[in-house]
Amino acid sequence: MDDILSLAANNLVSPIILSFALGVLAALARSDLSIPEAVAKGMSIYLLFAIGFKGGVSVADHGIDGTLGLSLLAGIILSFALPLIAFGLLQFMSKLSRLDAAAVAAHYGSISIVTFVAATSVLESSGIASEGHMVAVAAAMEAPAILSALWLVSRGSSGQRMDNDLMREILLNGSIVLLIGAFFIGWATGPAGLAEIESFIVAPFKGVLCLFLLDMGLVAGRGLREGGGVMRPGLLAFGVLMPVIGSVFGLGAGLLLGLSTGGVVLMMVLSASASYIAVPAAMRVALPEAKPSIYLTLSLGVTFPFNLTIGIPLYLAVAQFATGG
Amino acid sequence: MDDILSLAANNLVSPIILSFALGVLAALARSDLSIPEAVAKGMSIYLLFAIGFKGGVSVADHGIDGTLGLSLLAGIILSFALPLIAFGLLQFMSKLSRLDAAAVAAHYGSISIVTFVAATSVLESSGIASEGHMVAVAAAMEAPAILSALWLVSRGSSGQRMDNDLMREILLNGSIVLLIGAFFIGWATGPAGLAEIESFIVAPFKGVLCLFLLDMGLVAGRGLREGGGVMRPGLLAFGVLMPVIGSVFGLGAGLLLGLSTGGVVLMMVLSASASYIAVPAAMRVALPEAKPSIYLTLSLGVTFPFNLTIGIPLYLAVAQFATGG
Amino acid sequence: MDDILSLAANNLVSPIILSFALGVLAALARSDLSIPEAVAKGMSIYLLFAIGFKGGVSVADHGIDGTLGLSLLAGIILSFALPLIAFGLLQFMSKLSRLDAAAVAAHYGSISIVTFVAATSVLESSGIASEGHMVAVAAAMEAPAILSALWLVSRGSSGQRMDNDLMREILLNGSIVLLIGAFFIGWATGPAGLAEIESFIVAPFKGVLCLFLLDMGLVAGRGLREGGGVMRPGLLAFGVLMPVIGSVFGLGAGLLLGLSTGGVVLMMVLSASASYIAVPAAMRVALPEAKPSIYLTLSLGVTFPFNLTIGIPLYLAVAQFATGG
Amino acid sequence: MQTHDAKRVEITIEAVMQKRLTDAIEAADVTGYTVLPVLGGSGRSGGWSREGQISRASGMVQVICIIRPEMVDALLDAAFAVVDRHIGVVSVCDCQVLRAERF
Amino acid sequence: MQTHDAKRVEITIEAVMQKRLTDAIEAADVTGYTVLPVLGGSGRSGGWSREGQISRASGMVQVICIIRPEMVDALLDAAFAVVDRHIGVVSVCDCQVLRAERF
Amino acid sequence: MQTHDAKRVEITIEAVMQKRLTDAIEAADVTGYTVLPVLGGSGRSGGWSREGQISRASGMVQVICIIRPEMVDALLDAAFAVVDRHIGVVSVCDCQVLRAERF
Ligand SMILES: Nc1ncnc2c1ncn2[C@@H]1O[C@H](COP(=O)(O)O)[C@@H](O)[C@H]1O
Ligand SMILES: Nc1ncnc2c1ncn2[C@@H]1O[C@H](COP(=O)(O)O)[C@@H](O)[C@H]1O
Ligand SMILES: Nc1ncnc2c1ncn2[C@@H]1O[C@H](COP(=O)(O)O)[C@@H](O)[C@H]1O
Ligand code: NA
Ligand code: NA
Ligand code: NA
Repeated sequence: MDDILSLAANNLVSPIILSFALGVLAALARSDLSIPEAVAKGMSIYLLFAIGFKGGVSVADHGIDGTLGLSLLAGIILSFALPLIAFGLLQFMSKLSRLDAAAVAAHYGSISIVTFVAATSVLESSGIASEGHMVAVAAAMEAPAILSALWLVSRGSSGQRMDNDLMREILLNGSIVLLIGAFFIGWATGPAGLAEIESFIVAPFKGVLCLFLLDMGLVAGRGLREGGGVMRPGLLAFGVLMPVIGSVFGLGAGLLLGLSTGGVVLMMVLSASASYIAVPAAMRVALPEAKPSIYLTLSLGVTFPFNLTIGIPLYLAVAQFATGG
Repeated sequence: MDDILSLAANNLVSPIILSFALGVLAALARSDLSIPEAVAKGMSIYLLFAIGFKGGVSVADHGIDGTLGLSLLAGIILSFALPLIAFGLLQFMSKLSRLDAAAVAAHYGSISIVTFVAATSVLESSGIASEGHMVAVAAAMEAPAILSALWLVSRGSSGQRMDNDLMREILLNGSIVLLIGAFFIGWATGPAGLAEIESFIVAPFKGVLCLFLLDMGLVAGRGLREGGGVMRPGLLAFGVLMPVIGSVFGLGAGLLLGLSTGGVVLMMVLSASASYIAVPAAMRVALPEAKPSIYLTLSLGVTFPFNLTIGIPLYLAVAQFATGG
Repeated sequence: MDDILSLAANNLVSPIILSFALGVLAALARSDLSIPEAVAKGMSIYLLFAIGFKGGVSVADHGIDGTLGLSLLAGIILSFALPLIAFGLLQFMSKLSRLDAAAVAAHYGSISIVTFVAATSVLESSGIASEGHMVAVAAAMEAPAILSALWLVSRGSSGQRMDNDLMREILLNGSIVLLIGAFFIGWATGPAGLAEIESFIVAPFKGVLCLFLLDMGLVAGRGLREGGGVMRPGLLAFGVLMPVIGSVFGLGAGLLLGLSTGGVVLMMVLSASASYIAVPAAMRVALPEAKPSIYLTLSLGVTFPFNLTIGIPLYLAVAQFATGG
Repeated sequence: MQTHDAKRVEITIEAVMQKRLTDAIEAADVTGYTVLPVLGGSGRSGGWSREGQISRASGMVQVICIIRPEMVDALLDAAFAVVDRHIGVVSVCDCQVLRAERF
Repeated sequence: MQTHDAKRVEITIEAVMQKRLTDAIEAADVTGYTVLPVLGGSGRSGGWSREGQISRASGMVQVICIIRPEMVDALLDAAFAVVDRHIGVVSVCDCQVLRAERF
Repeated sequence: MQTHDAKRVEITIEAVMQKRLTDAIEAADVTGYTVLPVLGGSGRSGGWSREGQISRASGMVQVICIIRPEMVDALLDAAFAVVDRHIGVVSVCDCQVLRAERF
């Protein structure tokens, strides 16, 4: 218990978390501090490329794990299933319309790659190894949740919400393609490839993550300032409860699959985290009547900071306890 | 004396200065070389974050210095006072209107953070230590000069120029918030935090500074090409004389406070340098009738290059002589 | 022969080539993956600055080579002459109008700096030295080809296509100025200057090149998707044959000049590569009726990938054979 | 200089819908359009600004079509089918163009 | 398709004044506007271009409001109070809009 | 509020031609213009988008001039001389402006 607290405390004073906090505070104070959109997108491309590449190299290094296929399958099932739980919970805890509830649910089935990146960086600092192919699991979990949510909506109404264009957009959205592509590049080039570009994708990684989280903090803070009004207590509670519930499912899946301690942590983090890029874009196309102020504020303003500060150390402690690692 | 000259010569062939010169030449030759606005802003965010963070770490490292509070106070007083001197000098040396003179004066009371960054980088190369908290002094000196200038104007006319919105904008402008925020993050996480992101904020620092100065050179060169016409001899002389006068006040303050040699240099540099970001923005809001072609050309086209090339080595030599260091 | 194949194979699984391939695939699959224009331009500025600087440092290091002047002259002659060959070949192999053929020819006389950069990075990995001043040759070869092409057009019609403005734009275009400027900065500051900014311009270089080639792949892929229709077999064959022919001229020049093995490779690469930045821009001004879909698709969609994957290892093998190095 | 009557249609719409809108426009035989970036805005669904975005979701663009007057109805019908359930504004004004052969 | 008469007001103004202008617009009960980025321009106070800027100072933006004709005067008064001492241009043209219920 | 009749000329043209166009405009004694960035578009010479560009070649910009009605012909002649062989669109519409002394 002491360990958890000290890890949590340690985590809280890391430059990464403090950069996020700085962003939130600056936005709440209405500072005009902002990171240009192009630079923020450039940093996210860097982070996706680096995390995918390193995952691939680790697979090349340790040989392909028997659990890869099963992990992918587990991830896909979780991504399909978690929105149903989220939806049920929302109908119980909040007064959201069916449409808004489905849109929110989609976000919680999908994943936040930055939360994943932050977790790998905590694992690294703690010297805990994890399966490189978890990166592929992350990519696999991005999309299925959207289908679940659209199914939830279509049960209620008529109206075809999904077309082939949208399906292609979701499956081939930039972050999935980059993550998977970099994963294969890392896999194909292996440690020799890593050696070539190590001083670009490994050494500065944490620093870029700091600036990226500064930007996320700015965006989250602005969201809270403007959309904070819609955050009824029930919704707020959902934003904290749902990741914990998700993490329990992730824990179960990780243990069933026999993943390493680090792998279990990452599976918990993926299940616990909520999307704020791919899913919102899909929702604007498929469910334009659902309110972004609700799903974005919840995902980015509540769940993301919760996971970043309390969630990750908590999941790590639980995973260590459960795997005895 | 030889030492000064050789240091100045050394300084002049550094990649940093030459990059600035390249930018000026390219702009004067009307090359279409340009750095995208977003990238330039991204680099300035990087530089502010890095310089603030390192300042904070140095405070964490060496303990909080008794001079912190007094240094801040001295900085604030200098920032309030220097515009009055600049204003008097301008009325004597130039034919600027009261309004234009006040606007120019505001720039010279405030500071140029890139000049500060260039100076720290010269100190580092020369192995001279300085107080980490000078970063906080830099932040504190950004704004007061604006108030002095508005006071100078309001004495002459009626018309309320300052409102609460503007006050908040000035005090919470992005660069102040980022500098101070990064300073506190560095302070909180200390050397351990630095170790985590060192290869991002320390190793590539000088290289980024080169590209950033290339951009500054491009902007300054364009300014000289277009606004050079307004540069009467009196104004030009002011642009070189005022930083020297400012540096003398900085020297006095630094010696009174008992700062280290490096600290005295930085105090001189802050006093000598002129703003070209925060103050121009505030002037556009509060004194829209003042001509940007005058204050920007003077600050960015004359004083900035003077400080970068001759000023910094000069202030360093004087400070070494004065502190015996 | 085995060596060539294994080098080619090795080259093909490098992160650099695979990143390019990822970009092409993503674009062909209509993924929305894209790199912001500002970030791509920022990376190209970084690459130009780094390659120019390193070239200059190498000249400072090894002393100025007697071949510098002659190499520049050879480069300029090649750039003037290759369009004539390309134009003749096009009239023979394709049904392009005189205007389109001249526009395409201009691209093949000029150079692709990224192909040059990729070649230096292959040389480095293979531990083969080259003359630092080849960077200056690259810059010198950018523009003359444009004049040849305009001359080819004006022979056919009346109409003055070149004016002073255009001439200045071509000679002072951003990439030439930056390349040459960084070359001189590197030369002036030498190894000491390099040491100061090494961890910015050397260590992360290959990684940045990966992301830049990812972007080039995206652009080339989009070009192929949209402009692929115009690619008749004759044109396609030209896009592969012309670089090989160019490389033979480059080989001859390199041997005549007595360049090192690495220098010969770079001379071949410059002659073989086709412009896709400076020349297209000049064509839009001077020959607006020429179709960008033809010259851009050919240069970026056919010749660039050919050089990147097959060309560079081929030229290297030939140069090693010819110089006995 | 000889000019011709035309209409200028300006459609402000979410960036995620841009491709769908321009596809619909092209299907309605409109031969040209220009897309402008939008920095921010405000409407019934509240305010937004590009610097407050983390993704392409909820950013907007402005699509401008200069068309012959007799094409306006076809264009508006096509645009409306796409814009319908989505936020955004469509406005039309009279203008004159040079080079009518161009569109 | 059914359209409604409206006015399109276009205000080109310094970026530092954007927030003040949109606040004033909102205070005048205008329910919607769109902000476009501006790359550069020229006027009585000389030329400028975004690539020549090092800060948000002296960059400009364009604010576009589509409003009911009877609201024009209130909007212009509100805008003028902000723009008055500052550089910039305000123009108004007639247009038609779809979906009048939207604004 | 007192307004004055004016014309709003909108020229969509390749970015490489921008400087030549604005030089020509200024030579025709037009005292002000604003340049907007363009994200993409489509016309007789096909579609393009800024994310598909690797260079400034083939990107476009939009130049907007608000001028006195009697200046339109001079402006159009000057613009046409530049735009002539190049791709792009020129349109003109009526508008009202505040502060006529400004232009
Ligand atoms: N009356 C208007 N004038 C100009 N732009 C508008 C107007 N109403 C809405 N918009 C734009 O359309 C977006 C969505 O508007 P709405 O559908 O009303 O939320 C806003 O963010 C503005 O960019
Ligand atoms: N007549 C005009 N047409 C279009 N834009 C203009 C005009 N006059 C001024 N502008 C814009 O407003 C800015 C400031 O103009 P000014 O106040 O005349 O210096 C210029 O940089 C242009 O962007
Ligand atoms: N009818 C039109 N309406 C709006 N923009 C147009 C139109 N026609 C052409 N454009 C713009 O002008 C560019 C070149 O057109 P074009 O010369 O027809 O190839 C296109 O990419 C569009 O950005
Ligand atoms: Na999840
Ligand atoms: Na100062
Ligand atoms: Na060539």
